[in-house]
Amino acid sequence: MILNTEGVFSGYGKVEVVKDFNIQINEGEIVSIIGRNGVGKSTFIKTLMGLLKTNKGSITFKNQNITNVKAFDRARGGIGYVPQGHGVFPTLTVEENLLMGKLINLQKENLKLELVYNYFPKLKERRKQKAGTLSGGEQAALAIGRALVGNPDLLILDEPSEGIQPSIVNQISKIVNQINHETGLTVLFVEQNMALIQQLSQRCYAMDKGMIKGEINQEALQDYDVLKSYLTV
Amino acid sequence: MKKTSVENSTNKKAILELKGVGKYFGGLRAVDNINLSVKKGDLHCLIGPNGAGKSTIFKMIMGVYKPTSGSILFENNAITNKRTWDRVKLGLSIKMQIPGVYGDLTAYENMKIAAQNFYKRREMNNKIMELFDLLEITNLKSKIVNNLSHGQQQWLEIGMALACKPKMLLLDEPAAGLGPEETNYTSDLIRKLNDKGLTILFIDHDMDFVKNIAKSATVLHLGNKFAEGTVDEIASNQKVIDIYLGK
Amino acid sequence: MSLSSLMNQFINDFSFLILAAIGLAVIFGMMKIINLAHGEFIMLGAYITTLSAQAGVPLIISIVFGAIGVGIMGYLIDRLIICRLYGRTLDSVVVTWGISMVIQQGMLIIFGPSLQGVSTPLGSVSFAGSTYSVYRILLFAISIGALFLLYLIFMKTKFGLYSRATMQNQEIARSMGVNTNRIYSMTFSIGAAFAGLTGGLYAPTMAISPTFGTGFLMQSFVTVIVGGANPLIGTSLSGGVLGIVNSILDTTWGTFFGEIGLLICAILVIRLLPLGFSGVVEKWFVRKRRM
Amino acid sequence: MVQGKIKTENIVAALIFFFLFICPLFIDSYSVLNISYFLSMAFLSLSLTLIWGYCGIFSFGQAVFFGIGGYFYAVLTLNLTGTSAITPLGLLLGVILGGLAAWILGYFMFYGGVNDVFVGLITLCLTLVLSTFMGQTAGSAWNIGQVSLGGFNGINGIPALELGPISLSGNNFYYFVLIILFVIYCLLKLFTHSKVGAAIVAIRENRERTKMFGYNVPKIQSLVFAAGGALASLSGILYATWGNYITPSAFALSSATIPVVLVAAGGRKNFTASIIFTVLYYWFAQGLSASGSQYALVILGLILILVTLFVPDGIIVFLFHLSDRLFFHRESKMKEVQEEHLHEKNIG
Amino acid sequence: MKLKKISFKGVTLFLIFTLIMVLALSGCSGSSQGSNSKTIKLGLLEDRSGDFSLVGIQKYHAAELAVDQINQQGGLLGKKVVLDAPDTQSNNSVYQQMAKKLILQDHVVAIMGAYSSASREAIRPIMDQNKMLYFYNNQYEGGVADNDTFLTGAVPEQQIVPLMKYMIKKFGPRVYTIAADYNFGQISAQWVQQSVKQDGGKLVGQEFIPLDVSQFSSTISRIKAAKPDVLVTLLIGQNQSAFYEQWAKQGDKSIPMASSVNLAQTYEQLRFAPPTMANMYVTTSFMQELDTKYPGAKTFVDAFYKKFPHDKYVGQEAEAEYSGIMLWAKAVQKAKTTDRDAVIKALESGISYNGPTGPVTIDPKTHHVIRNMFLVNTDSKQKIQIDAEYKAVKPDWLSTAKGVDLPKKPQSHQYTPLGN
Repeated sequence: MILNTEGVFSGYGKVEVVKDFNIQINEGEIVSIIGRNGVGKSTFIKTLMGLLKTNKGSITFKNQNITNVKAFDRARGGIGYVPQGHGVFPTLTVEENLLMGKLINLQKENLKLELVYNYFPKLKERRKQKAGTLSGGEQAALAIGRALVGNPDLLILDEPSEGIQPSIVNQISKIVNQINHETGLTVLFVEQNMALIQQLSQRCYAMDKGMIKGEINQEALQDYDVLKSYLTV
Repeated sequence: MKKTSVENSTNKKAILELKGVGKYFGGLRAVDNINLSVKKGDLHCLIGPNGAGKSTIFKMIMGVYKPTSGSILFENNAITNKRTWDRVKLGLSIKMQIPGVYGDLTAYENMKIAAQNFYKRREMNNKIMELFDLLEITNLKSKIVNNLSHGQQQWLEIGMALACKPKMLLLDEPAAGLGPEETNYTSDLIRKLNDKGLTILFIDHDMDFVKNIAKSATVLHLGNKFAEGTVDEIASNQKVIDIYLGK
Repeated sequence: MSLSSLMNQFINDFSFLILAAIGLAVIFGMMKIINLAHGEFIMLGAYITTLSAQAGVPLIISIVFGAIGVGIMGYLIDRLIICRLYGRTLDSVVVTWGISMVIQQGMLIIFGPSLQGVSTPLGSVSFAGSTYSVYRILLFAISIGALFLLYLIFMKTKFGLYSRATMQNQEIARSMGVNTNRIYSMTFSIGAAFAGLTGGLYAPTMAISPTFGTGFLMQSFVTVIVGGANPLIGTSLSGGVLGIVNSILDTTWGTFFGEIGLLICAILVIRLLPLGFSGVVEKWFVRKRRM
Repeated sequence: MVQGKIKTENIVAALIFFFLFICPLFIDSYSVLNISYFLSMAFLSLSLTLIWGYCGIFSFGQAVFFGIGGYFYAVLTLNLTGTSAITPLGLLLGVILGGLAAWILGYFMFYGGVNDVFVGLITLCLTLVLSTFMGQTAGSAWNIGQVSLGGFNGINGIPALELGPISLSGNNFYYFVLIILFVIYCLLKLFTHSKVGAAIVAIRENRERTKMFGYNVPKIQSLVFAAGGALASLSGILYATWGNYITPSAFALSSATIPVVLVAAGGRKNFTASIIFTVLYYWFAQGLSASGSQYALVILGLILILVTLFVPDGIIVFLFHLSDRLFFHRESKMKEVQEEHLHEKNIG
Repeated sequence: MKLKKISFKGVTLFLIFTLIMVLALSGCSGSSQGSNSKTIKLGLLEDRSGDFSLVGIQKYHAAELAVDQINQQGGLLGKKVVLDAPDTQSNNSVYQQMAKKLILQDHVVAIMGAYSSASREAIRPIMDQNKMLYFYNNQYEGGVADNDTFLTGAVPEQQIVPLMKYMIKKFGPRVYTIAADYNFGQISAQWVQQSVKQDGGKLVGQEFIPLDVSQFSSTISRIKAAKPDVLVTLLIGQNQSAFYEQWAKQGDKSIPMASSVNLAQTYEQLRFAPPTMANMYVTTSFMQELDTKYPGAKTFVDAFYKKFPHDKYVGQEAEAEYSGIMLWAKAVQKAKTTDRDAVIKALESGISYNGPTGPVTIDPKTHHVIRNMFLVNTDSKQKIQIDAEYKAVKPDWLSTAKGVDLPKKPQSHQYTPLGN
């Protein structure tokens, strides 16, 4: 098991958004957390990354309790993160954005710049360009590339499909799948885009009102209606 | 652009019209040449995936952003160059996506801020109480807003928008982050308001919620108008389902 | 007025504006902290330089000492005080005001109201009918060099990359493994070191006293305001433009108009281009690339 | 609004005003004079509390209006000495002029979309422009009527206020200032509960949203800024009549910063707190200065640093909340705010 | 947990507050008793912090020395003299507050002090209102005629007039003036203008510089273009001191500089490395370098450094402060009381005392002092040379040109050469 959360509570100020969250992810898995807008998916991801304080419960990553570890040390410990809305640094160039991923996973040999350029040739073409001038799809690719550069043990994606065209969503899901196959990278992503959920996840947690409502396996995932019931109440 | 049945089926006057409206942020094309017309008494919905440009359109209607191109008409008057507060005084009112309530004040004080511009002192209190009753949140009136739940804040903000004597109400994701019961309550509320004759334009991307209440809808995708029609037409449009679910 | 005297005045004004502003610009631009103790940092640089020069250290090394010393002190001040104020721009005004009071009066208590100065090195050269002080020309060169150093630090080093990323979005930078608090401390320290450098450079040219820094304050703030958030583009552009405005007004109508001209310039720029020169340049840059 | 509920504040305010009204009975004439000086400066803090604390406009320029008031009063009354009733008229016109100047500046800024820290920067520059300009008016070219502006030496011998036959000096001046302060304090308290009062709090909390409730935000901001200018101008006039003197140092960077520091350290959203802290500060600073201790400025600086670090909402406001909690068992909002601060710090 | 936090904060606050109270109370109570039967309280307002502390601390120390010496010789009228000396922090508003405090609360018998003209003008009306005897012991731009005020520093007719006469005669008629753009600079420049006219010279340029300007290239080229024989510098403060270094490098060092404030007041010859201040001519009533030639000066300087071994200079204003206090003490002894009217009467009797550089005598008509003046210059190593000595120079411009006679015609006004 690479990631384990036990009874995690968190939120903003007094408002508790995530309640009693338990998930387990094994090495090499691609797991998704699905749910409508505002159910607390991103809050949970931010808690995982250490950007929000865990009010209660514990988070274990690679058999180490990281509940009180600071965000930057979690990244250095091997978590690659693709924030919601991609979160590229707009006035940094594409290459500089990619270099930002260097600190991820300090233990492992890293800086797989060429690898990322292989996956996303567009980024190589535009590597001297400011990231703010890229299209939505290119920004998504850049954000994922940035997390991959550091060779993480766990890749966390927060709504990678947001604001990009279906063709690019497909492309992204292909590439993530490919990396998972080739390197055994563990992936956790939150999403409400059904296509991406179906294409990518091997297993899935459904989330509502800050809590886990159920676990869906790969077969059930292909059932349109089951999925829809979780996404569109 | 496909002619829709809505435009033909009614002969009511348009209350709000967007003509060729576009908005660019630096190089990013958020909204591209949109034409949109909302009729008086309509309950119309803008749907589309995240990043489709819905909120940008709302902000242009309210005058937060100035369109890069095109013009906006409200009751046949061009309002493209009017300041926000003048639009509100003409009868446009909005509930924002992130609740725009004043967290440090009580619910009543929040309502007062909205209402005092439109009602005389004596009427104001009655009106506020009336709105609290309508929203069924009278018991919350002296609570500090930061201590209210997300749903309660959403309803309070709808109440505040209603306190501005609107002819037309814009709602940006009124049901976002609400539980099923709260969502039902919100859809009932919106229908009730529309039945009273208030024109409502709202944003949501929850198809079921939209189907439940809207009479007609416009689908936006990547800043462009993708489809328009009655809700049933939209819901059965395979292309819409595809983009909406990301196929 | 002759072109050569205009040139002479411009060289002085430009270097003075750039050097006065550069440390402040780094701290304001990167951290959004309005450092009212900036003048005192400059003064400390001048003291360290003068004291070590008097102790027999060569002037050029003394100036480096000044920069390093103030840099270290800036780091300590950040760790002790400023780090509790990240994101509280207005509280930082009060606190740095307090810091400036403590430093200024502290120096008066320790070293008394004045210090014997060191002499300005190097002589002068004549060119096109005008005499130029070699040290002043050197200051001009150093001011450009300081901008270049700023460029190297923030554009060519890992630290620079992380700090620019932190400035844009500290949360995401943090989740990329950047210790943002450390970046802030380093940035504050670098800003302070630049202020110390300025103090050291001007120490041989002015009387040394605890109020040494007040003479830089107005010019530094005006330059930063006109320049905008990006310390590199902003400072160099506004140093250039304000230097031209000031030297032209100064040589044609006299020093008073040069002075007032600077301030009027600043007011107009905030009203018309609230993001300063660097804001305009960055926007233009994005647009151009897009096309 | 919420502040109105704080019990300690009201009790303390009542006690303080009561004490101020009776204290000339048992303190010496010098102290009376001195307190009237502190109270004159309190208007400056009130003006900043109004525009910054309540409306969210951060200004470094209150010293500008302070100086405008002082200089206008000086020039007018010195030109027309002997004219009866000129001094109260000068006071009135000076206040109006200060308000007008602020309104023009506000119009220039707020309608142009200048906000937040940029307002602070513009007003800072304006302060510097005026101090540079007034500093060089020593020459005989700079006369207005019979009055020379006097450059750095300023204008001397400014007449004291006269209300008909009563010359306002000593205790008379004290009570005059105190009554105005009391009236304005009450008016401000009422104002914050009024329609516009609610609107300015709304603007402070969320400018964009408030526009969407139909408020002409730049207009309201300009008006509040004008009111702040008028108050600062009043402060300047009272200062000028107190010392019969005004100089360009009224515009200097340090004079511009002091009100900001006082209001921030006392509690910027609270009129009572800013009055109390202003009086305490001046009293304390004067005591240190009189002691001749060379550590005076060091101590003052350290206090400002400590207060800002440990009680970010202002020391007086913090004490109000503390006492509310202790004596009235009232749940304080303060706690949440503080915890959020801690929160932010702990992460990262 | 929450309670703990609060109480910790409470304790911190309590500490801060107690600190404030204790300090403020001790600050106030320490000086709140008036003169009693055993002591005579003398008020002193000098800047011991801020911009003017460079001179303010010298003057404060000179005053302490004077009071010490008076007390060693048995005090005044059998009582000890006590200095009541708040720190005015180079802030005119503090000057006003402290002047009022000294008069109304501490009941001092006389007040000495103030450095800048602005500070003097801030407190002079307060002295007049309260009928307080006031000594302004500082070189200044001249022209103050005030019944309650005695001015023991040098004035333009003692400094600028002989200086310009000397310079024009020695170097030539073309004079260029640069002056700080405020009262002292403006009025002194008027004096230069007038002297140049009287001595048959020609003013080829005059420029006023705002106090925060520190870049002088355009000024220097203007000066060089005008080709003056004499450059008069009336510059003040931190920023303007940068002029000398720029002049030394870019200007024409063969043009002699003349000033009434440099060297003797703010000892640039010691603070600046040579040859920045070389070739400068100054008229002064005192500077510590005079001790090589005048035994009185040596006694004074030695006594000063014995008491304050860490000080760096004893200049013109320190001597003026010392002389002011000595003259007042002598007047008190003569009047046999500290009562204001009697002391003024004694002072107006033309009282005189033997100062460090010779007799210092009150001129009854103008309340200024008659004293010896010295014209000095700096060589290339910034060593001081004494060029000329003027015996008992009278401060008579007010009485001859403006008809001032204070004992007969009481008034309170500052005259300027070109104004009224």
